[in-house]
Amino acid sequence: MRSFVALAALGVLGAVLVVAVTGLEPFGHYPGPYGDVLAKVVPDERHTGQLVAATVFDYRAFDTLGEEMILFAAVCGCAALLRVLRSEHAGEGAPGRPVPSFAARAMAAALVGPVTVLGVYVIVHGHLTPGGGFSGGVVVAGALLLAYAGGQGLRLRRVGSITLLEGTEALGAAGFLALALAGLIAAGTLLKNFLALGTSGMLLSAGTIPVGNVAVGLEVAGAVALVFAEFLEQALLEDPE
Amino acid sequence: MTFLQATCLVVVALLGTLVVFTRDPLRQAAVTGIFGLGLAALFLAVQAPDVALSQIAIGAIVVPVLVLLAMAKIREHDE
Amino acid sequence: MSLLAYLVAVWLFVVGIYGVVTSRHLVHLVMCLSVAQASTYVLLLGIGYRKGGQAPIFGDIPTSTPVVDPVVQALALTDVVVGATVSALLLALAVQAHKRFGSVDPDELNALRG
Amino acid sequence: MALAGLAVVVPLVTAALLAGTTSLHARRVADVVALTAAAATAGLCLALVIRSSDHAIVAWLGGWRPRGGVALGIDLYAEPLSAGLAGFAALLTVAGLLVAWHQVDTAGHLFHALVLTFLAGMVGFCLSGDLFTAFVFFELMSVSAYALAGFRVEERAPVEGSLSFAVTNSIGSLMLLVGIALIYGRTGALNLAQIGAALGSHSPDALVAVAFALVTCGFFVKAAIVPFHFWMADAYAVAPTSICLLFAGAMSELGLYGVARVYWTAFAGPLGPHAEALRDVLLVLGLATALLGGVMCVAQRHLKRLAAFATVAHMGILLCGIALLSHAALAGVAVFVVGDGLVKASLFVSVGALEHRRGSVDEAALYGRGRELKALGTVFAIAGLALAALPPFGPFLGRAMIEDAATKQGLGWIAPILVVASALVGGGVLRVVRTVFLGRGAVPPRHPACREAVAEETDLERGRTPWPTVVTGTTLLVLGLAWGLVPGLVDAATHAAARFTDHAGYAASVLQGAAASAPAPAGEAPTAAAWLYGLASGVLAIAFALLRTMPEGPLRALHSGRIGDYVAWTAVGAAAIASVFALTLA
Repeated sequence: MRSFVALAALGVLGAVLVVAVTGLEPFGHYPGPYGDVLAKVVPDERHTGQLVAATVFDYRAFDTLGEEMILFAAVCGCAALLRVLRSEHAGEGAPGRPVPSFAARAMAAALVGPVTVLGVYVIVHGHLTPGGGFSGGVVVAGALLLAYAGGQGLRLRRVGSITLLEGTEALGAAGFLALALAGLIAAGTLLKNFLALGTSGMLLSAGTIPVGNVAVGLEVAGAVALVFAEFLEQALLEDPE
Repeated sequence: MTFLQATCLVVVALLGTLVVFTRDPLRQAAVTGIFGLGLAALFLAVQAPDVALSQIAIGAIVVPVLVLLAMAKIREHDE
Repeated sequence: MSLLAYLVAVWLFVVGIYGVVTSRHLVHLVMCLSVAQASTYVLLLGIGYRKGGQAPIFGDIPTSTPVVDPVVQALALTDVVVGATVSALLLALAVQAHKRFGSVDPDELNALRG
Repeated sequence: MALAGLAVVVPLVTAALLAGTTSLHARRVADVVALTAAAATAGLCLALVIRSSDHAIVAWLGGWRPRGGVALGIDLYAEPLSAGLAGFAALLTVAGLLVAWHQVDTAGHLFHALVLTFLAGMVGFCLSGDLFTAFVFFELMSVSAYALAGFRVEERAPVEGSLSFAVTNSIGSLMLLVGIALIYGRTGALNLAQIGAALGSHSPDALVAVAFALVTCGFFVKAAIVPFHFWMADAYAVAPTSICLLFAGAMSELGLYGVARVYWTAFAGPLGPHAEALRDVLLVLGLATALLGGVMCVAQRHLKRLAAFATVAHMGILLCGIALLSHAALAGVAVFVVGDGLVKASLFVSVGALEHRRGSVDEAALYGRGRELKALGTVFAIAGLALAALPPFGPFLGRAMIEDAATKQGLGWIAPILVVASALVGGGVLRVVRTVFLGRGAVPPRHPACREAVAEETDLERGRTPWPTVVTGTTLLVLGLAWGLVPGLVDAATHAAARFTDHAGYAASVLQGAAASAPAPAGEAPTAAAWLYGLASGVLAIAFALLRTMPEGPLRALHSGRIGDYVAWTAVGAAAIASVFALTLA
């Protein structure tokens, strides 16, 4: 019954949407003007050719600020929803779980260095090449988890590692907010660039864009690692029953 | 529209449908990962490398791994 | 052909929601939702595409080259992250739901009837 | 100029600080810091209201002013109505944090951090002058709200309620986003004023009509307009009391604010000539929501669900006010939002206090057990009368302005329907006074959802109500009553609403930086007919409260608690609204 109602409704909705999209310009004919204006002004005004990074971290930086905070709120939410209740503490440490072999742990430890380098590279070149804080942050989170697996095995203890990740995540979120406020203090307008623009194509150029990338990278790395850790902790927790 | 773009679009549509109709969550997690990669390929084909990289990192890795972790908890309960 | 990208977006939207309606497993439901979410990426990037346009990164190409719209890419980037956060939250709720009443069937969650 | 940005950034910085220090477990410090931040946000918004009283404040973030009519960056737009709503949300956040003073489990400082990100989302949404930025902050609000609704994870109902809340509202957000993408595909713009200019006064085609329908549906899910309303009672019945009052007093209203904002800034040009068709569709939805909310409210035994359906009914009344598409009716909506929000928040606080004192929210289990709680019973009774829109309190003034505006447009027949809806809501609350606090009349049957034992929310013994709860609940009620008596309120609201609905003035102030000469029409005090309607709904509410048997029909069976059903209804509603808009507006 329900699936028939839904099928009928979605059929109508889909048909109406199809009629609506026929009103769009045909595929391949972006009408502008927003993107075209940005493509014209960004190289001169921001000394970077990475139009997406300039959009994300400068022209539409407020969206990114909001998005960072969505990530932040979701991590706080996951931590709250998956918090270990007092009645469940018995399972902490999860004895009887297989500890990874020495070889696996050595392998994980050996990978930490290269993966971290890759992640940091992607983050700091975000204003020059595709990538940046979002994808780089996930790579760094992967390195954090590898370090974790290599160092401790899967014996997750709440104190220590999670507090550290919480700190990293909050630092990244606070970093982007601080960048926004620094624009207000140094240049009189929230989120306004206040650093030298440098020479286009150099690592230290494009003003606040790379700084924003680093803050986002920290935030994303902390957030992803923290959410993984919360879920992992739940999986290792023994049931109260 | 290039042939590559059309192929990617059709593949994405098919994979998306497959995700919905794979009812077993564990197998679905794998299909979702492939769907995420298909989307990333499509994004590359429409000249969006930034979105493609994020999609690989988040859509094809983070979300499927979270699903697996959630399933680890849920299945352990069933035993 | 010029509509294919938009039609795929509409299809993903509709089929994803159909999956949510008929889902019998919360984890399955979350992934159906992410399929519907993917429709917005396809729609946005399809709108911003320009035939023969290059990726909007002037590194090795001169700044007079026609490029695709960078704005939709910025929006899609945000969208990807937002979609993932919602998935994570829903998965956390699914884990708790299973812990509290041993079921992940959305149809059995009806303590709140009427 | 920096005020608008700070109103968003201040709660966010505080949230990051609190979350970063959550392992310190300094609960009282977190309480005080969060309260200070929320109060500071309220102060910033109040400053915005005052400074924008002559002409709107447009803050271009990053300093990217529009060039040649193209907005490069994002602007925050503050005028009395938008900043006022943001300030009201901040005020209720202060109230919520006060009520949470004795809440037992806050997961370190995570609760405070989430409340502040929730607030920042609401403020950013109100002030945003950019459609996509509005979406981002709408999502920030939603994501925080999902976590807050399910915060009491040790019980079953909060997890379920939060799940249906999150799934249905995520689908609403998706519809909103598809609508935004379609608009961008047509206009190449995200700034609301620029969209308005690009759409111009061209006759709308299917694309514009469907895009507007999708945006509207996305907002309607949050505002719980029929048939998108199912999730609301489930989510509001399970959230901590401190969060319920924020949900009912501010979050739902923001959904309708979004519709009004987007219509008057972006779509008034193309849709203006079709205003009558649009008005009819919105009126039907509004009246259906008001009546269904009222009937379901009276049918409830679970007190928090009763208060939640009261919210649904009032969202219907508000939508009727917006549907009239006139500044006079919108002024009434603004007055109603504040007056009704304050009284409803007070009602939720009172239900929380009753739950604390008697360990239940089930009317049947509580029958006659409130006889000793005379003060609480008085609060319930006054709140019930005020919600029934009895003159001269806050909710009455707002509803009266809506009714008078409707009569002026030749739609006087909607006033009696609104009277019935208000009376049903008031009747539900007053019946609780009769059964629980007086112990008179028929004993209601038990509600299945109430069988589960309710875990204690506060850390105090049941002997007395925590003092912050008493102070907050009383203050909210007194403010809500006094709101209707504020001198000059009608004029101020009418003036603010006239500016809010000034399509051309908005575009000029954003794109050309012109200090738009604001039209300043005088407001009109409620007519004698409105006073009679107010008295009638008060009397009718008392009559409903005395009824023995309550309707127990197929309507309740529709509210099945199943996510799949709710999403199917959402699809039905979206399909209906989108096709009607495509047929009548294009």
